[in-house]
Amino acid sequence: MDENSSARLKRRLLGIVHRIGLFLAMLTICLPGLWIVLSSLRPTVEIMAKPPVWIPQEISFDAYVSMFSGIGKGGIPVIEYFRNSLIISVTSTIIAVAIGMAGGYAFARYRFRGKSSVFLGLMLTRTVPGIALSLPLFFLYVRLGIIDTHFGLILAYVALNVPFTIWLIDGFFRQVPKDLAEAAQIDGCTRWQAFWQVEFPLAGPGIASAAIFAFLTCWNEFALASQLTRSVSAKTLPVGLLDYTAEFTIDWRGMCALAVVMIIPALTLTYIVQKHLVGGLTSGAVKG
Amino acid sequence: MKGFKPSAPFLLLLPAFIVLAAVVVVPLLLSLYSSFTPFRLTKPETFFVFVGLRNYLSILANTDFWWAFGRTVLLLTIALNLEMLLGLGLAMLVEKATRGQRILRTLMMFPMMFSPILVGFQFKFMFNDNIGLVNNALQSLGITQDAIPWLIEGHLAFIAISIAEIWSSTAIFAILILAGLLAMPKEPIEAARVDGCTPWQTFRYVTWPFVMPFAYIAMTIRSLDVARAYDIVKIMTDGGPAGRTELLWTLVARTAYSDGRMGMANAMAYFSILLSIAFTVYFFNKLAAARTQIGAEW
Amino acid sequence: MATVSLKKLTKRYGNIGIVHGIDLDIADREFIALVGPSGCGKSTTLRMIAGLEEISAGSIEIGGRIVNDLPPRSRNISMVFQSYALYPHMTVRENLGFSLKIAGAAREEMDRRVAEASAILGLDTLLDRRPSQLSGGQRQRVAMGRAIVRDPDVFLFDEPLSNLDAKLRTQMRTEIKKLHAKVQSTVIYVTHDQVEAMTLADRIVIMRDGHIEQVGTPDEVFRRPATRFVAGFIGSPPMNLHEATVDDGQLVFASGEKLPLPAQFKTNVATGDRVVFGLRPDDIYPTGHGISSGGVADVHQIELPITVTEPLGNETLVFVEFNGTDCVSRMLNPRPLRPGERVAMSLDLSQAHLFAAETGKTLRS
Amino acid sequence: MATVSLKKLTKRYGNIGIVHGIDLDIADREFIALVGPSGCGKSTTLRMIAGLEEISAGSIEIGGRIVNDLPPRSRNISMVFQSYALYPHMTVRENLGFSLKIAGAAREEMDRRVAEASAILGLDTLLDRRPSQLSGGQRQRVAMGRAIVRDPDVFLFDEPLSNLDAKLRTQMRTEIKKLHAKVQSTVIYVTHDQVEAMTLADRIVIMRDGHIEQVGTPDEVFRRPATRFVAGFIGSPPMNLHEATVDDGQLVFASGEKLPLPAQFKTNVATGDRVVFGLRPDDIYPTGHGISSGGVADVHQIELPITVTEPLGNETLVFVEFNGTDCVSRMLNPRPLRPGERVAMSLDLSQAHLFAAETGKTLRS
Amino acid sequence: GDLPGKFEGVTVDVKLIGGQQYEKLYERIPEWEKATGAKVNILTKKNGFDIDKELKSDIASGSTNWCVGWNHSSFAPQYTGLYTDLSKLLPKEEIDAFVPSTIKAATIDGKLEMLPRAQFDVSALYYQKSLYENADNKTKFKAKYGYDLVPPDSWKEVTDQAEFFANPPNFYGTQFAGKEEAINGRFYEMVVAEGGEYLDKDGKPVFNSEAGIRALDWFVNLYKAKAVPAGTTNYLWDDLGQGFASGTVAINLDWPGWAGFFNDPKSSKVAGNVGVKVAPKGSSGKRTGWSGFHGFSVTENCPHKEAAASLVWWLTNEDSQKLEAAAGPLPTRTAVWDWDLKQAENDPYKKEVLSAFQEEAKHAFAVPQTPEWIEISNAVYPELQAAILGDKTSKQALDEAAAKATQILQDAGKL
Ligand SMILES: Nc1ncnc2c1ncn2[C@@H]1O[C@H](COP(=O)(O)OP(=O)(O)OP(=O)(O)O)[C@@H](O)[C@H]1O
Ligand SMILES: Nc1ncnc2c1ncn2[C@@H]1O[C@H](COP(=O)(O)OP(=O)(O)OP(=O)(O)O)[C@@H](O)[C@H]1O
Ligand SMILES: [Mg+2]
Ligand SMILES: [Mg+2]
Repeated sequence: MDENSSARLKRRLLGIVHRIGLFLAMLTICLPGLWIVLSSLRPTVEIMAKPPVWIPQEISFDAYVSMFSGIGKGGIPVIEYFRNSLIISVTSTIIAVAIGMAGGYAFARYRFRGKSSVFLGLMLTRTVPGIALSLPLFFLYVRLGIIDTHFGLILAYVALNVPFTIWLIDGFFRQVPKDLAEAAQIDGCTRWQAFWQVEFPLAGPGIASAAIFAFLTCWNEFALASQLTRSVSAKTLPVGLLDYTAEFTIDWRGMCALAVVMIIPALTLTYIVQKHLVGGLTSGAVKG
Repeated sequence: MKGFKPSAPFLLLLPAFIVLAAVVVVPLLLSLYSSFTPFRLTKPETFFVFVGLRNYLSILANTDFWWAFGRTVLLLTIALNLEMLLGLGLAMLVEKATRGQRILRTLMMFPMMFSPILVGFQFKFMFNDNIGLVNNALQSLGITQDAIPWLIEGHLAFIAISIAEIWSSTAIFAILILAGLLAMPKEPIEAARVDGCTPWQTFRYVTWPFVMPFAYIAMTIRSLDVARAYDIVKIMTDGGPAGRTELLWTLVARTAYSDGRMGMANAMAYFSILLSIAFTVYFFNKLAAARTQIGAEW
Repeated sequence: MATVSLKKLTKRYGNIGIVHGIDLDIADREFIALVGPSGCGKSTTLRMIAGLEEISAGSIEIGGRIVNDLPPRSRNISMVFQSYALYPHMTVRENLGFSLKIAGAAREEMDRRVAEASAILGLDTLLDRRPSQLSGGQRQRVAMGRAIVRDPDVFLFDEPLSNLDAKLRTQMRTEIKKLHAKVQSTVIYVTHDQVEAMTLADRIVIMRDGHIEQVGTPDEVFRRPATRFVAGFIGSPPMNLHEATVDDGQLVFASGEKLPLPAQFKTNVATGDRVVFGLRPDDIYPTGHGISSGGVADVHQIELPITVTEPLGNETLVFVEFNGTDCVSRMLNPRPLRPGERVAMSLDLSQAHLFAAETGKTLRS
Repeated sequence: MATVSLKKLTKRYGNIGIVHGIDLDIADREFIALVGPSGCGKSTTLRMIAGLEEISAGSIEIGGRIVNDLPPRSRNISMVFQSYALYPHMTVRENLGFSLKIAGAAREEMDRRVAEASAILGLDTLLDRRPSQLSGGQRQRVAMGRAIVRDPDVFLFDEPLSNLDAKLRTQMRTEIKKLHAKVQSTVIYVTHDQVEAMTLADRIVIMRDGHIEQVGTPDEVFRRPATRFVAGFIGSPPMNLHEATVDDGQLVFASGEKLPLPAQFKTNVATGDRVVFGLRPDDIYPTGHGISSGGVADVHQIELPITVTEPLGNETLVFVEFNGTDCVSRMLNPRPLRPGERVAMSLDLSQAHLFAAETGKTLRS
Repeated sequence: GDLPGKFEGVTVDVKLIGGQQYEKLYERIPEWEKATGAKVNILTKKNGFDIDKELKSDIASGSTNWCVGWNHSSFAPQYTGLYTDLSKLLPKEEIDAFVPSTIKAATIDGKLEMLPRAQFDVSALYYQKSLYENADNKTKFKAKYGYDLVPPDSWKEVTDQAEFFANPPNFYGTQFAGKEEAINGRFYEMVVAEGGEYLDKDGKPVFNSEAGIRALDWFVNLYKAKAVPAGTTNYLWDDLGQGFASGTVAINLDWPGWAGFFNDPKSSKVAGNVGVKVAPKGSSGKRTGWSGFHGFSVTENCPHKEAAASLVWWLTNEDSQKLEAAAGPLPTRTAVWDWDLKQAENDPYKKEVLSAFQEEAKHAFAVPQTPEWIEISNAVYPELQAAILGDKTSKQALDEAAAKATQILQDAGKL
């Protein structure tokens, strides 16, 4: 019938519009990134050309080669930076998410006095701009002797992310029907077991997104890292990016190459973690 | 303390309290104190000179500061709202996709993986009036023959900064909102469809109320997570030229480290905290309201 | 004009077939009860009609219009979901009024209708609560109310009264009847309550494993079940069913017990046929416990041992041993009966049923 | 040892009282059915016993031990939630086995019990599905299964069979009975199905608005309802209730119609008392439609007009006009009756009830 | 006398500038360790601005007991009291081996706070040669301005030629750094070339003089005439370098570090077409010559000053400077200059570059030695930008800038 075919047509059209929209969105998202990838492979003369050279004439991996080659040959201690970044980001993400889960759970599942003020208060600790924080923190770290250490940065990043993860994870625990934890308790679980066996898996998407968020924040954080680290034993990749800037020059191609090196693991990790972002987890659980 | 049995929520929140106290509260008190001194980085002895409210008073009279303040509010407002809208749209586009969800989601988060520093450089190059990608493209396409001074002209610079900021941070909204979309129950949507809702109405009356809390959480997070914006602006224009894009953060950072006037910078920072607190409390109230609406208790 | 007609309607989830090409024509304003065992595909069928579930094959017509590809909102239906599917973020009032609001109804009209529905459903004092603050039955009533505030072409009810108490359910039944009389809608009503099905429906559709077993008026499905399955499914307590072999005008059971072949089946079976003999609990009673049946009784007397009695207040179930298993008889106010006691029972064979053992089809001509 | 005793058990949400200090002593191994209108506080009571809902006042003892502040897991109960509350991320098998896994049961023990429960519930083919892939009734069965794999001190069932078809429900009823006979648990069973309550329960508790109206055996609550409310609530179709004034050994109804005062109440009322007269549908029948009642009948003949008949398959409801309203009579196989036809009806006044109009309390001594 | 000396068992904590071009030099550190028996512990390696931040934080928190720090002539005056006098730790003849003007610039309040390394920075004029060889250009220019088109020797000529060559948005006459210390430095040298002073001998800001206004007008007029890229006020060094390398700028005053970059076909479109010339004169006849240099300093709180000084010497000695100079940067030791020029004999471009910069080095002058220099820069540059962009007149802008600078100096107790 007419109506049906027009409905079908409309649906197909909407599907196409959706795909086009998606394509355009992804294009805008990815183009600047691809430009960076491309820049890392092209000689500067082509990147900064006027009139512009749209189609790469010459592709080379020089920037990568020299990045990994020895000191003095254009190399920077990527491996060390990479190691630092990975250790710091992963550890602090795990800790921040763990603390976030504990806190988020407390907010989502318990009633206690001053709950909203504490909740708000947590976030207010993050209203302090990094500037007002970084120097006193530096003082403190110098006194404690944890300047330029992994531990120091991990601690700072945990504090940085905890309010966010708590807020986020709280929101997702609230979406898990209370009945399920109750059922688990009836089934003989302690609150802890009920949490791990039932609520945690169901809040998965939220926790995954919080983890991704926390991880990428740490992975890219610059201001504190540049203040609290000084040598290759603790410097992270974003700080390392500035190795490509000298007093008067910046080696844009090298920077892009390092950026690519930075992005690939982040992309991989994100890809792994995002598989927990699934919908409809709680469907079928409760009636009404 | 014998017989003291701490409650479960207290224990659960304890780690958070400890970390925050160590890393945030102590430094915070230090910097609060220093805002009442003429503390200069290169003259440590000034840390112990107490000048009361002098820094604050001089800020009150500093028109540059207030311009920067206003501009910051404007940027936050515009950028946050646009990011939320775009993030929402992006999240919905991705959620609707039937194939390649994983790839799409990962791509969607692509900009989050760019260090803000890099984003700053990237957009600075792109918006370069002479050899920048944007002008090159516009000129190649014959849209304009002028070299548009993106980072110079006040409004354009503001736009350029906003674009960089939005590009780099929309993904955060998208991912948080997407997670919210995934977590919401599907039955009410079906009910709404049967009740005669168009897709738009379904979104407006059912989906949105559910996603709203997540949007507000994302808003709060973003409004506070200014480090990103700072790094970007710092590299793109550093508040210039002629202070046309000066934001609170660039002003404070320059005062603190370049000028080394830490006491003054901290005083400014505390003013900007007021701004952040206002934003946070505002979003918190919105969040609380949205929560009561979906029947979650406080 | 809201006939509903299903043509070879099929639903598969991946490889699992759920609904296997059912055909059903529902007249305008007809009230259809859809019954069947748990998991047989009732909800799935309703959801396909509503447009919530894509159909794998076949077609659906509403009011003569094929709606296969139309979104739910273009089908003008209202539905009570088995899982309620209330809007948790809206108050009861808003839940009830939502569809009207969407349709752009005037404020007063909306208030009037919501008030009407909430009065019928006894929700007046709960209008400002949210679903999370309601009891199970109250939620179900809200779900019901959400459907009945509208005047759709077709009502789809998926077990709308299952969580209500008997009294309220009786009341609601009456209200649904009134509603159906008033609005010109076609109704498809899924229920497990046979009283509901019997009293409300013009026709009953019995489903089983994604197939339709029988469609007929309440009386038809009760008195002339088309298959052994329907016979066993409709009626509570269920019909007594026993396998037997036909042997020269007699039914011979596994236990060796014998019954005369009921007169009405004489011509339809031959010696050696394997059949299933069915008799409703109402048609077995202690001899002398007089029931003056309306029809011509063809009573067979037999003495059987009592195994257990089950008083239900206003009636009693008496279980007797026949063919090695329990056979239930239902009666009002029997005299006290002791287990083990042998009682003379009357079997009204004029009311008996026979089905082919192989196919389960009725042997009635 | 699992007596359950509720002492002045009270629940308030903010200012709203939900359960108003109920007292109830349940013996070990007793099977209690909890019935009452929708929203009266049944689920809340169960949830308080389970430890899921904080109690506002009063106390709960299980097995002689006050459990007010114990967490659910220390109470050794199992519960079927009205909302099912299945674990959506686990398969049916895992759902069923979860409590055993938590208790640290051995693999084989677990498999055995799960297999047992799933066989009883007909879930065998569904063991590897997730709850979201089940029909409503199947979900409910999983919820049921989750409770019965265990051997708790107390079973709490919150409308566990409401979404099952009649046949399955009958079957499940038998299984529950068997289960109760086998495991040594106390059972509290919320249901809206009176057949369930009547057949399963040792005692029935009737709740209303957070109060207990009556506690008694099925027979007691059916035959000797303590209040007008119970009388109207228990029995389906419900008891016919009509207000009347006592006048010199007669009951005078608003319509002017009169009935003799039933003998058993003669001494308990005086002229001028305002009472409510109650008679079950089974105790009104067309004269001659013989029911040989077990008791001594005190039959009053009266001619009344038929308003409507409602055939239910195995029985028929006949509505007659009395005292200006419908009065229902229930009978098996009546002869065809036309609306408007005046029929001689017999009222068995020996089965009649009288309640004080003011308090609703029974006037039986 | 006996450098590098023996410091068995001593550990020297150092803070170095990071960046690949400096790594070559750091490869010499192990040699020093071997020679002296001491250990070098690198605490920090980061870019110059971040080291500056870090040093300030160190001063503020009193954690200054490390030994050797990277330093820069523009930053050095800020670190009052941080660094010790190297002239007391090293033999005089070693110090005399440096170009005297640099040693003078490295001496703050009478203390030699750092030893300059081969990272001497002063700007010379780069230009596209082909533009000046084009006959068409020559005749047209002559017709318009009345003198021959040759690489400019005065800033007035730069203005003429820049306007002449400009063809926005595809081609620009020249460009200048437009923000932060960069523009303030350029302005500063222009004030000097115009015969003015930035700070007078009492340290009072006087750049809002006639000369100052003339200096600023030079920037303003070029901008107005669209002879510079519209975005120039947002440019920093890298933008300038990339701009010139992209071949869209005719004349570019820039640092020696770019010389190789500009002439490398891999990075520059003007490779082979680059001319280098000493910076032009201002109206006073003085050439611009704002200069700076990297160096290494030893802290006052260093526990092993001798060893630290030895390391600093090692990193700036003749061998080290040769090593660095070979890669392009300008040396600060007289002997290395000679060596450098000899090396370049077979490379005409390099020779042209070196002679231009050697000539330029003679006119070089450092920034005013006040700890507030950076802070003043930060206060002044927005005003300069405001004038260039036309928000204010040059006079207004400079008056305000001077007022702010005065305020800063007063606050610091300097006036
Ligand atoms: N959060 C709440 N706030 C206020 N009232 C509530 C809340 N939750 C439940 N109630 C009320 O408490 C009463 C008892 O609820 P409960 O669930 O115990 O009823 P129920 O007897 O189980 O009814 P049903 O048979 O409908 O399930 C209901 O009237 C309900 O509206
Ligand atoms: N996503 C799914 N994948 C596979 N099978 C499914 C899925 N959803 C439902 N089913 C199956 O489809 C069948 C029909 O389900 P439906 O909900 O229509 O049953 P129903 O007749 O409404 O039963 P009930 O009376 O229990 O509600 C059930 O056997 C169920 O297990
Ligand atoms: Mg169903
Ligand atoms: Mg309930």
